[in-house]
Amino acid sequence: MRKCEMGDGLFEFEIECLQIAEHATPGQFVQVRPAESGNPLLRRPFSIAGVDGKNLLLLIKQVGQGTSLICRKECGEHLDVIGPLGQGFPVPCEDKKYLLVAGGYGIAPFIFFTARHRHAQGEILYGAKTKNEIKFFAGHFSDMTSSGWNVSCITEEKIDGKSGLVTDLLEKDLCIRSEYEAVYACGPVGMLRKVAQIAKNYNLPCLVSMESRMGCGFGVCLSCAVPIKTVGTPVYRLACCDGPVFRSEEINWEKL
Amino acid sequence: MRKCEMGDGLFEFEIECLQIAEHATPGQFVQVRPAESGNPLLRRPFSIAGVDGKNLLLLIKQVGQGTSLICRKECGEHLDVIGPLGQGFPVPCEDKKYLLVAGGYGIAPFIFFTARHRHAQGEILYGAKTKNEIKFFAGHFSDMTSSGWNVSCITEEKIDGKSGLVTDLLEKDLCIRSEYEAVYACGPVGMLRKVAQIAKNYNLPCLVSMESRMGCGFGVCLSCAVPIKTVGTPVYRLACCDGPVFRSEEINWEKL
Amino acid sequence: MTKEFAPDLSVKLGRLHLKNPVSVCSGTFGYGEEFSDFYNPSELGALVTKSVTLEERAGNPPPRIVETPSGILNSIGIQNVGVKRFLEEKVPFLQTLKTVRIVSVAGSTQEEYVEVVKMLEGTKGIDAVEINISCPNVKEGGMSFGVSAGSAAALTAAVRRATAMPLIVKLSPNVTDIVEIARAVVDAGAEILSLVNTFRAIAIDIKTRKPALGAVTGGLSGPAIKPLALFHIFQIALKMDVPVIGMGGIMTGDDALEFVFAGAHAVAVGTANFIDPFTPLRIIEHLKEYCRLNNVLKFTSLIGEAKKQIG
Amino acid sequence: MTKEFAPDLSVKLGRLHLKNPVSVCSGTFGYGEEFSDFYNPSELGALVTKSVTLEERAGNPPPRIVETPSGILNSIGIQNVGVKRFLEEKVPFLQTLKTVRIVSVAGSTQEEYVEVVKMLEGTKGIDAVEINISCPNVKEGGMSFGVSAGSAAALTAAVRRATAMPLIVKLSPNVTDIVEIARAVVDAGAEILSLVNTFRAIAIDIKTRKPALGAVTGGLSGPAIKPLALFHIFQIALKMDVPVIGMGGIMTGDDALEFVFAGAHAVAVGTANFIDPFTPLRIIEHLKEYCRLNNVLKFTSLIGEAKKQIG
Ligand SMILES: Cc1cc2nc3c(=O)[nH]c(=O)nc-3n(C[C@H](O)[C@H](O)[C@H](O)COP(=O)(O)OP(=O)(O)OC[C@H]3O[C@@H](n4cnc5c(N)ncnc54)[C@H](O)[C@@H]3O)c2cc1C
Ligand SMILES: Cc1cc2nc3c(=O)[nH]c(=O)nc-3n(C[C@H](O)[C@H](O)[C@H](O)COP(=O)(O)OP(=O)(O)OC[C@H]3O[C@@H](n4cnc5c(N)ncnc54)[C@H](O)[C@@H]3O)c2cc1C
Ligand SMILES: Cc1cc2nc3c(=O)[nH]c(=O)nc-3n(C[C@H](O)[C@H](O)[C@H](O)COP(=O)(O)O)c2cc1C
Ligand SMILES: Cc1cc2nc3c(=O)[nH]c(=O)nc-3n(C[C@H](O)[C@H](O)[C@H](O)COP(=O)(O)O)c2cc1C
Ligand code: FES
Ligand code: FES
Repeated sequence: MRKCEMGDGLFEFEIECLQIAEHATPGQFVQVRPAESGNPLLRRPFSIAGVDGKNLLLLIKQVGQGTSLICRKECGEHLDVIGPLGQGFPVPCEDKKYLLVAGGYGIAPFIFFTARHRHAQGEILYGAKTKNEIKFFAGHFSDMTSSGWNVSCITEEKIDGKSGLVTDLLEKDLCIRSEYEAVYACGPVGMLRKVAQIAKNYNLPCLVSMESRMGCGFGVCLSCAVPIKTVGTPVYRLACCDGPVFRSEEINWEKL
Repeated sequence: MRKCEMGDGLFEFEIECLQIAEHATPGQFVQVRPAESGNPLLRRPFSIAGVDGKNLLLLIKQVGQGTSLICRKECGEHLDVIGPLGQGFPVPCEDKKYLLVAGGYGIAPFIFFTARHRHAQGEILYGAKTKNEIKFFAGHFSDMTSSGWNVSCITEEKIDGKSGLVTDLLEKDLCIRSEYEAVYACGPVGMLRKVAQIAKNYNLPCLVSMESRMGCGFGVCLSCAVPIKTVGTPVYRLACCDGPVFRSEEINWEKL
Repeated sequence: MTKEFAPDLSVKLGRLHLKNPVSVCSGTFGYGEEFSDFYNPSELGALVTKSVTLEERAGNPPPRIVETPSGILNSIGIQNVGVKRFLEEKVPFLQTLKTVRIVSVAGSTQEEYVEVVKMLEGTKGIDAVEINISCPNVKEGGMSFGVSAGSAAALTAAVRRATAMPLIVKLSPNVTDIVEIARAVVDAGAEILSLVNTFRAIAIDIKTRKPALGAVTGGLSGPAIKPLALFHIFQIALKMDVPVIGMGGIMTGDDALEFVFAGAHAVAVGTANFIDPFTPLRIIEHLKEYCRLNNVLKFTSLIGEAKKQIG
Repeated sequence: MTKEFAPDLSVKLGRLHLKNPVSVCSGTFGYGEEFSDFYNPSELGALVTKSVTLEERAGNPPPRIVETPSGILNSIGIQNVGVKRFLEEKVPFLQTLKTVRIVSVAGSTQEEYVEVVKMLEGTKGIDAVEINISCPNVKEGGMSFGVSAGSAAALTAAVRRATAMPLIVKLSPNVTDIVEIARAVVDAGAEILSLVNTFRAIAIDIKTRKPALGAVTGGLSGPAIKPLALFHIFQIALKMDVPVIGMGGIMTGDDALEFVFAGAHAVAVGTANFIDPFTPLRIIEHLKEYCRLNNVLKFTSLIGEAKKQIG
């Protein structure tokens, strides 16, 4: 394993695992074990941010005990990883345009997506809290651009007097353009909810990658339930194996 | 904190703690916290092996989860230590001779004892499992010798065809010499039991440093009970505050 | 004796013959198929399915899982496909396995348990049923069947009449006196006991100041409960003579040995499956190795050693 | 409101007034004096002594303590100096303290409890008694007073008649229905409840294959039991209106807040005292800071928030 700190508690990990690298598709994730000793017990899910030969790329943001333990591991240490897990984003059609919307580390699956699908093209809208975050991803953004994807960023922190949310960008973009086949989104649930609403307003199909607490990651513990729109008794689908990517209109946003 | 690996899972730690270094006496111990996260929960007791200005010397042998975590700490890291705790060995009389018997890391309090009491003199008998262990302590042994203490070693592993237990040395020594004021011993309970027996046979006062599982180290949890010889209902004394050094004839060896 | 002798790990639990004493806990192994990406479940001594109810159940609202020190708290709410779909969709895979296949059954009323068991009766690929008596009892006002000797016995007796299959009853540890319940269900026809189910527990989310689980109350599992589970198993071993499948926080081979010494005839791995899906296989290997190193020819001679030693 | 306002941490538990809601658990703080090397116990909201019995007790044979995942298992056996020496040797120190001083009382028979309480009655330096009903009841054949509503109530009533002091009853969590016991002791005259005591548990030493504790069975404490303790406290908060001192695995200020939101009026620190003797003071600071950051003027407004929120 190799890691590199990008700053503000954000780390890039490169993990050698041919088995996973060979089979991974964008939108899928892996389960990483934070501690041998058992505190915390459970693995932590992270989107696959890319593959490079037999290596796997992950972007990990330190937010609690598990991610702190993972980020404290030393280069060269072994990382216990299970994957690839879940259903990723569908393969884009070559002649269609896509709108990818990401918030924070939600950019991870789209780094993989744009690297894998160089033939496709479209727009990437990225929202961050701080301008630092945008700097961290500068390299990835220029890779995306050279793969034919156009990147627009916005931050909650003011840059040159401008600030805002990625959903503001989305509204603006859809106001002037209408050639998209679909919107794909990954980020915090509040953002996803808003993206789903906006896409619906513009009558665009929308896929969202949902976060959920996961006990196992491979469909046996049934803890990663995502509420689904139904009439009558509630229905849940599993983020780890039915998702994490769902059609936004499937999801019962009110129960989240 | 600084540490140095002597080999075979044995480490020497130097910890800056003026407060403890100032007040420590040989035979006392400190309680070291192995993990912030709480697995294992309890502190681990270690004899004070010396003080050097504001520094504290510990010898720590890796035997389980707690000692492994402590020994894995990096130089410069902070070590959470409480002490000095317990009752140490009494100050020796200047014109008397003492016989110190140690097994394994049980040498620790005697390194401190002989450094502190340069005026006293006598014999040190040291028993080890392997010849490596003797090498590790070579420096300490030569310090002891120059403080006027005579050191004899024996190992369970054959060296030049000879091998044996430290209690064999003790028998032999007491056979030929009888000028000792007392025997002081520190090591595994099996060794202490035998030393106590031999000292009794030679009518010598004997002090032993007892190991016990410790919940707190400062007399409140009552978990470090050492059975005391009585008639009728059992009586216990606390290794952490009544001991760890006890008169051997006080102890109910059968209940250990 | 050579180092390479093969110890006999097999164990008899009533009418069930397990080739090794390692099973998996209901609700932590899906319906078996989910693990076939990792290994062939036929390597297990036995397996227990997720609890099956008469009707399909959607389960509880999320969050359904919270971590606590050395434990996890869950409130899945017996989400399952229902016995009909279970028979159609899940049993065919079980039929391909060469291990003891145990179906866990749950319900809100005695009638529901009986009906499910009747539907399972005679199905190829099912070797035994395990009755999960920790479900809330709708008729008795939400307390579970498993916390009163009377309702536990009545339920066991009713199921006993409904099936000729080997009958396992899974006990709840949330009781004052586990032996009282254990005696009642054995008298009512249980052939094997399995314990423990999870412990009632809650966690509070400091940020919202609310219970952290969507369903408020959950069940605690994992290493945190191991010493509690061992206590209950030891009580039964001291006072009764019934085969016991022990579970609760087993992560390693040494944990499994603790259960065996305490009196468990077999062990089941639960929460550990989520963390390292290969845990049951590692434990089988560890037990084999332990027997070899200690010249134990038959695993069964280790059962209840702690009891023997305190007389 | 300025950032520097001083929140009111005081809390009333029946007739007891605590200047802050942080106490320490019986058996984890000696008789108070042992901690004066670390800090002045007067800083605590209250303190509870080691349980005192009529006669001096030697305690159980070692080993008396074993570590388990996120927990410790103890079988001290109420080693204590007996009430006579307690009054002579320990009370003088208590008299110097400016905090609520609670004496924990234990016994093997109802008569023993009553006699100890009578001897404490009217002593300067004692503000309340806490009845530890988790001791084995010799007359009822070794089960503890605390696991049956009848014996718990009878004991409480007998002690109630023997003293005019504020009466706290400390509940055992090893019961099917904590609310049943809680109601019984409150009806019998308990003014305050404290819970939980330790959970019955064992550990097996793999090397000897025997129970790891000298006394075989012990009590589990520490972070492992926190979600279980919270469950019991929440049950009482939902169904009763009685002041509760909450304990079980509290290590941090956030842990303490969980107990408060679940319904505890005050909290007590136990096992954590062994690991970091300053834990209670850190928790007091944390609560103060939490109130400041959240503009909480009176700590008491936080009690039972989790209940309010689920309605
Ligand atoms: C499919 C999927 C893909 C993900 N991809 C990435 C990624 O590429 N990079 C990355 O940095 N993170 C990713 N995450 C999030 C990551 O898994 C969590 O940040 C991590 O599990 C937190 O663990 P922790 O122990 O550090 O925090 P904890 O101590 O467990 O929690 C810290 C805080 O985060 C909240 N939280 C924890 N886990 C979740 C969750 N799963 N959903 C919502 N809130 C939670 C807790 O309630 C708490 O408030 C992904 C999550 C999922 C489900
Ligand atoms: C007063 C005193 C002074 C000590 N001085 C030193 C010292 O100078 N250097 C040093 O290396 N060690 C010393 N020890 C021993 C040291 O405390 C233990 O080795 C350590 O606590 C083991 O912790 P662990 O988590 O690594 O092992 P664990 O995982 O806790 O245990 C490993 C094995 O050791 C046994 N064990 C653990 N603790 C004890 C104990 N206290 N007594 C007997 N058996 C035990 C366990 O049963 C187990 O078999 C001293 C102990 C005491 C009581
Ligand atoms: C996520 C989860 C789901 C569970 N579902 C069931 C179930 O459906 N039926 C059942 O009898 N037990 C169920 N259990 C309890 C386990 O079978 C087992 O008794 C308990 O978890 C203790 O073992 P462990 O600590 O090894 O997990 C479940 C446990 C977990 C963690
Ligand atoms: C070593 C030890 C000794 C204890 N002794 C007593 C006691 O004498 N009386 C009592 O009521 N509780 C006793 N307890 C229980 C504690 O008071 C407390 O209820 C329990 O440990 C749970 O809190 P914790 O997890 O914070 O330790 C003891 C606990 C420990 C760990
Ligand atoms: S995380 Fe276990 S089923 Fe999805
Ligand atoms: S270790 Fe706690 S009293 Fe001795």
